[in-house]
Amino acid sequence: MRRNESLIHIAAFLLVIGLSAVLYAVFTDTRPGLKALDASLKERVSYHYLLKTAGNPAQPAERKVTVGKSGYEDGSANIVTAIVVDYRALDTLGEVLVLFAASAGVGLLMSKRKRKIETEASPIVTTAVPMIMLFAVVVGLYIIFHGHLSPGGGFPGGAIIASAYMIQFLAFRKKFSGNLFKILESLAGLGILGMGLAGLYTEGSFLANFLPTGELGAVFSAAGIMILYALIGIKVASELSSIIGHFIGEK
Amino acid sequence: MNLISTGILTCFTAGLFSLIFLQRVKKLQWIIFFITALFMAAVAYRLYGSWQLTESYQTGIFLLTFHNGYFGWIFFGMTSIVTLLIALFSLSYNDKKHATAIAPLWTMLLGANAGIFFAADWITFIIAWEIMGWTSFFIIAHGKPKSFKAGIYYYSLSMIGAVTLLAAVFILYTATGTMNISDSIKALSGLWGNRDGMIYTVVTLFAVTFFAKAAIGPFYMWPAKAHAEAPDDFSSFLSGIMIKYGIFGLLITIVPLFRMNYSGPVVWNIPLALYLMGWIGALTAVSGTLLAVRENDMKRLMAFSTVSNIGFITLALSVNTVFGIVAAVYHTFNHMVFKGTIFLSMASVKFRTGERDMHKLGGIGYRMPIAFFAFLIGIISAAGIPPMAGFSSKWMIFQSLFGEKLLFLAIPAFLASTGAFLYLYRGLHSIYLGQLSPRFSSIKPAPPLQSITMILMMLSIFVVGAFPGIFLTPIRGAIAAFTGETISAGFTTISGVTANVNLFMVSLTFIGSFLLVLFLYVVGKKRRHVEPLDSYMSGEYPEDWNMIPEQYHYAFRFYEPFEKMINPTLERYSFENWFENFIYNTKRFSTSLGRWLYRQQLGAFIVITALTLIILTGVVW
Amino acid sequence: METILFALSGLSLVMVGIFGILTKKNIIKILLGLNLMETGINLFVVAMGFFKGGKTPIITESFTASTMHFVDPLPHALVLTSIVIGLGTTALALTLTLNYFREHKHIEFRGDNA
Amino acid sequence: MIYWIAAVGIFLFLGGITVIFQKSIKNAVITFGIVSITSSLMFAMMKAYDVAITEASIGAVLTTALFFWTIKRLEEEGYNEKK
Amino acid sequence: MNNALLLLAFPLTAVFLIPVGTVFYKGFGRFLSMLSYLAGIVYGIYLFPSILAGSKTVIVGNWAPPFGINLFISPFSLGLVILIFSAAFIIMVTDLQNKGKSGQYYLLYTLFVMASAGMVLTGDIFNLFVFLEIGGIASFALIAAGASPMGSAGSLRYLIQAQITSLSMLAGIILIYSASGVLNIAVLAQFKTFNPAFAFLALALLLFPFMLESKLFPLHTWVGGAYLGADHPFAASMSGIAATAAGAVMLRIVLTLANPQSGFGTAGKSIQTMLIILGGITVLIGEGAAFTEKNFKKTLGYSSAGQMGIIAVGIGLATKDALAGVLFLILNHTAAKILLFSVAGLFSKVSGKEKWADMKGIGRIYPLPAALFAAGAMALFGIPMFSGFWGKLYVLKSAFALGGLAYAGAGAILLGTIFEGIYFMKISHTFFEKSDISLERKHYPFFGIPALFLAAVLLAPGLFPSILGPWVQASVKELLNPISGYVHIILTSGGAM
Repeated sequence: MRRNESLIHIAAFLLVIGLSAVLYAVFTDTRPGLKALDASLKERVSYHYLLKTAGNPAQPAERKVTVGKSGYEDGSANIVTAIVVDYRALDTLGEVLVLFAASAGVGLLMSKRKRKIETEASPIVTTAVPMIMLFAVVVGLYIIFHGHLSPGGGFPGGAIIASAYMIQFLAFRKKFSGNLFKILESLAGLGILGMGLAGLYTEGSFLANFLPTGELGAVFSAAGIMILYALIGIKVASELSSIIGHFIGEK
Repeated sequence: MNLISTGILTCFTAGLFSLIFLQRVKKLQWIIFFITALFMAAVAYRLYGSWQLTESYQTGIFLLTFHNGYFGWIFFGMTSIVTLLIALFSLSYNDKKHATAIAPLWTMLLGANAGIFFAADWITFIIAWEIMGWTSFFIIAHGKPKSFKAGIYYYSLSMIGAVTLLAAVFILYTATGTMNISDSIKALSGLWGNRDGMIYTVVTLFAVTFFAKAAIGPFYMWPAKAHAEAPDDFSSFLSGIMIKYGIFGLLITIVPLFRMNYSGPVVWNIPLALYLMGWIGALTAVSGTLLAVRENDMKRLMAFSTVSNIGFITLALSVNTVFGIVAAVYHTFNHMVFKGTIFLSMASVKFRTGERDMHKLGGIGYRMPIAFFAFLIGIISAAGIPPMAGFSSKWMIFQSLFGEKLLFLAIPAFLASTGAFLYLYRGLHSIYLGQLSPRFSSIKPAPPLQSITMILMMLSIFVVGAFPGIFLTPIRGAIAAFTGETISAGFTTISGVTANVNLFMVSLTFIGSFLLVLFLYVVGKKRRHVEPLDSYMSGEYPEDWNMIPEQYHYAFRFYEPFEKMINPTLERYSFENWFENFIYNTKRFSTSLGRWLYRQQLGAFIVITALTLIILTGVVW
Repeated sequence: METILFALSGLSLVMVGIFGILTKKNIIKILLGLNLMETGINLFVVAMGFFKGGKTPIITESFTASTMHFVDPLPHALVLTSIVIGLGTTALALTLTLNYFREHKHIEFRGDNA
Repeated sequence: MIYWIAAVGIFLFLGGITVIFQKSIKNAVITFGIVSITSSLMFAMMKAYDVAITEASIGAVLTTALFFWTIKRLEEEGYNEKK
Repeated sequence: MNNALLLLAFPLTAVFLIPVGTVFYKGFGRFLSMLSYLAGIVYGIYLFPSILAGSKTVIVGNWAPPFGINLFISPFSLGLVILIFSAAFIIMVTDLQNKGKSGQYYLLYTLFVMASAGMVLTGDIFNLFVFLEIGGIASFALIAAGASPMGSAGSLRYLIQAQITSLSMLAGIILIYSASGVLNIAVLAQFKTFNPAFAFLALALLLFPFMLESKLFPLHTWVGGAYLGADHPFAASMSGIAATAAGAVMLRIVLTLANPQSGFGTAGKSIQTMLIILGGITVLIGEGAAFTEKNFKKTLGYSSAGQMGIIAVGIGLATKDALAGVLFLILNHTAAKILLFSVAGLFSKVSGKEKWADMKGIGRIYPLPAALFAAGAMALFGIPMFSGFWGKLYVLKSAFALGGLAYAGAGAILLGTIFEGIYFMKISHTFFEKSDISLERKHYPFFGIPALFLAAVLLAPGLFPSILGPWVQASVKELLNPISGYVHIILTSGGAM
């Protein structure tokens, strides 16, 4: 087996070198025509996202975006959240479905856990864990609800809440109740779908942001985005917790 | 009222109807089959004369057209008459004990049969060809494992044929732009001289298709397997009619192609390709005869005799003269009749005895006289002895060879035709003559319906033998409509190249001499009846040579010295093992390739290498 | 120059990930290589949107079309999705590894199994 | 600024190499955790703070945790590396 | 027209309702998912006449295409979506082992179907990536959820290869974005020219996952393990639904995104030549492997690899006839594969055997399914009176017309047909052989009608190809002139339409 092993190593090494050589040749190709990194910010779609002129891109050259002014086409100060939730909302819907599929898949395939050794967690851990959980949940909620102002949003917030749920498994070995998360998941999902259909019937296209956008930079500025991102946060949190539950929970 | 398509449609609907609804009632299926055969014969009768009848249907971007050409009509007329007789035979053959479930498929096959002969454009021809392919596979394989092996062997050859047909048709279509058969062949012949390479590829592709179906050249092996294992009444259809599709194919593609403004290399003023085909035909004829002589199973023996007769027909086609074509078509029709008779008589023998190996039979003639006479007339016609029809067509084939002074081709032809006596007599002697073995002493003669068919067949051989005009006039008319020239032949006389013969006189002389011999026989002295197994064993007992009595029965190794002589050569050059280990190699190759591709830990290796290579070729391009 | 450096480090991680997948037999190691590849690709995607001296795409003070100098926010949105996809696939793959171990009693990926 | 990027880039590359060539899978998972946190740092250097937080919370924490739990479950069911 | 998005919204509602539903009533998952497919079919057919008149674009989130995501509802994509939904519906109906399946199985299955439909409709390359991922994850889980012990190995193998190719797609997307600044197919379809080498790299990276999904030559090693693991219904959907969606996306990328006027210039042409070569090799490898395969599901799996090879050659040729042939072949392949897999499912459930050689003589006890298997097999390898024949005929017609490399492609297809013909006939005959198999005949109510319907779907376009005429003409016209059709409708429609 030895000789075969080193043969594969050399072949893999040569392959990696060959692949990077080919990529190098492509990126340094001098023939005319656009290459990687040729589109400056001005030519990119995100130029209009930044200037919030995606609705009607033909804008006078000198466009001014002022904090606190209302009436922009999208209320969120954090442009990444604007893109994730408002401009390219279908991607995020797809994203949520990916996690949904993953947690359903894990639920379907994962077998029950038979833990042989029984060790009780030390008192330090059992007292410290609830405090950390509280702190983690607060941080998670903060990140979710300030998604449109500060970096972060539904995904990291949900993950932090899920890790809060994870910690309690280290200390208390509680039974993992699958149904709670299932119901939470589908309710949040139905909420997102409801928002989407509401957008379809009020604004005329699926997942359109029908709520007022408020002034730029204010806490309650982008109402539609806040609600949607909160629902996504809950969904992500419940899905990750159910995955965690399947991995280390004991039926 | 477009007759052809209604005919074909009735065949298919009847076949499907009886396939789906009449699984339980086999008898009814056979009656439906007989009625359809009758209907198709009536269609053939009604179609005579209306040569402009074309029916076309627009499907997608292709136009499916049927055309009642004189040429297609004579083939269809001939085949539907013979099929009608075979259908009559199968009605009685398939009683409670022997019934097989193939009637519905056979009815559909009749539809495909009509489709092939009346197709005016290549797409209809391909459709009919492939339907004929799969229906005949299921009939030959009809549920028995042994016949399944033969069926798969036959089907792989016919798949190769169908695929080469598709390729040839599309190359032809791109070159000539028309899907109509006759126009495309005419347009293709117009390209002689400037696009010879393409024409030769088309010719080879067509040749593979039609050689595979007609068991010419390298494909000589499948008839022995398929005819022997097929249901007995179907083998006569298979050997009589289905093998002629290949000949019909050659007639409508390769033969006209080389007749029109051919400007390629010529050997003894015959196009090189046709000369090669001639040699292939001659070799098939010789190898068919040699293999037939060695056979101990009666149906395999007759299958090889079909291969040898097909070799004759290709030989006649390759002479590239109108006389040769008429001879070929005439021999095809004769072969249909006498080979049908022989197979039917063998079928009725098997119907009664259930035996297929000749050394287990013997003296059946006493018990089944009509089957014996049918077999006798059939092999006389097959051997080409005067009073029967076979003589005139074989005579014409030899005349066409002499006409073109193709002596080197004539020699194997003579060898094959004289060799025919060997295996034909072996068949007659082992099955019908000799002493009746005790096992079959109480068998009843062939059932009435089967005997009627056999008598009708015998009559037709006699009548055509005496008056060749019955077949020749329509054939000459069709060939004239097809190629513009014709040969001079009266109702009973054929004027060949070196001589002409009045067949009526010939058959009269033979009948006269036969009566004379009969008279002497009746007057002659008494004869003693000898038990077949009562042969001298010079004091030894067969059992201690672990031989059963049947084995040293004289029919067991009829031509042993002859076999010893030709066996080694046949073993070495047989295409069969070449084809067998070709399939074995491809199987081994693809499994090992699959396993090697698979041994890669998880295919990721191949995925990444593929990514790099594809991008690399893209960049370099 | 910075963008190219970021992109190069991303691609180097991808190459290491590919090398890991190809040479290793242990499934966990292969999955680690796969995750390395994913992190590398994510770095490469964000690097493609990076402009020298650009600020994070969050509007904190007013700006005009000519004075603004942001990093391209769209690759960030794409990477957000791609990270979560990576997590989903890894979770599923690890469950499959557990089942694989239960069936084959080893987690070496030898060619002889199915 | 460029030196910082180069340094973190090389650290990432070396981390990746060590993950691949580790003997025991536990060490490999730990090194992978380190590599993924440094990648979150690199996201931050690229001014992609959203992505940095997500990578940190999902990429680093949860993926590494999943890997650990699988190894733990494998050991519970009788897998041991030495064999 | 924006509510055309309901096509995706129906399965979505089903997906979100299933977890809640299964808590109360076990069989809720199966019922709800079938209801959503039925709704999708009915809605699709309701839309079809108006779409035949003119394709429509659906804006998501009220942002016009280059900034937002758009779905493109055209005769081609709508026709395939209806095909996918009806395929899923029939597979669910003919699924015989549906007792033990949990709500999560149906949730994953509906996600898989929705993702395939989404892939066909979407007009944005990153959205395509997301749908590909959803479909991917759902199929990894469903392959492993099959009853067979080898499921997890096959699924792991498939997962790793699928992840590598989908990461390559992500790299392709970001390269295209960094060079053009746009993610929308319509805008890219008439963009300034890219550097030729870069264009080919980006296109190849974009195409790899779909070549893997449609089992083309270098990326086909996962087929064996995946089909061994998956249970019969999902194996049927992998051949029927996933391969159709992958073929449709390849058509969209090769013909619309990389059309000659687009920035990709000649890269599209060289990708087409690559597809012809790889398609030809796939036909040979697929049919060769199926020729020697003993396990029933793997044989059908490799044969669908062969079929996808022919479709890839058809896409590579990209002439009017070839594309009409490809559409016929896609329809024929989906319907025939579902029929074959449902019969295979019935026979292995009844006889308890995995290899087709051990099921000798089962046709005498179940004549209808065995006859339908023979019909489906014949439809697949192109026996005349089925639609597969016309599909293969059109592809061969344009292959021979183009000459040169296309000859090799046509030769490979023909050689593949020989192998295919032989092993399919072998299998369908073993069902009818006399053997001492002794099984009592159980009656399966839900098997007869859908199987007969599938046989009718195979036979009807064969006998009367003009039935599909309007759909095929409109789709081919749409695919062959992307600028005046696809791009014009999406970019000029501007706001909500």
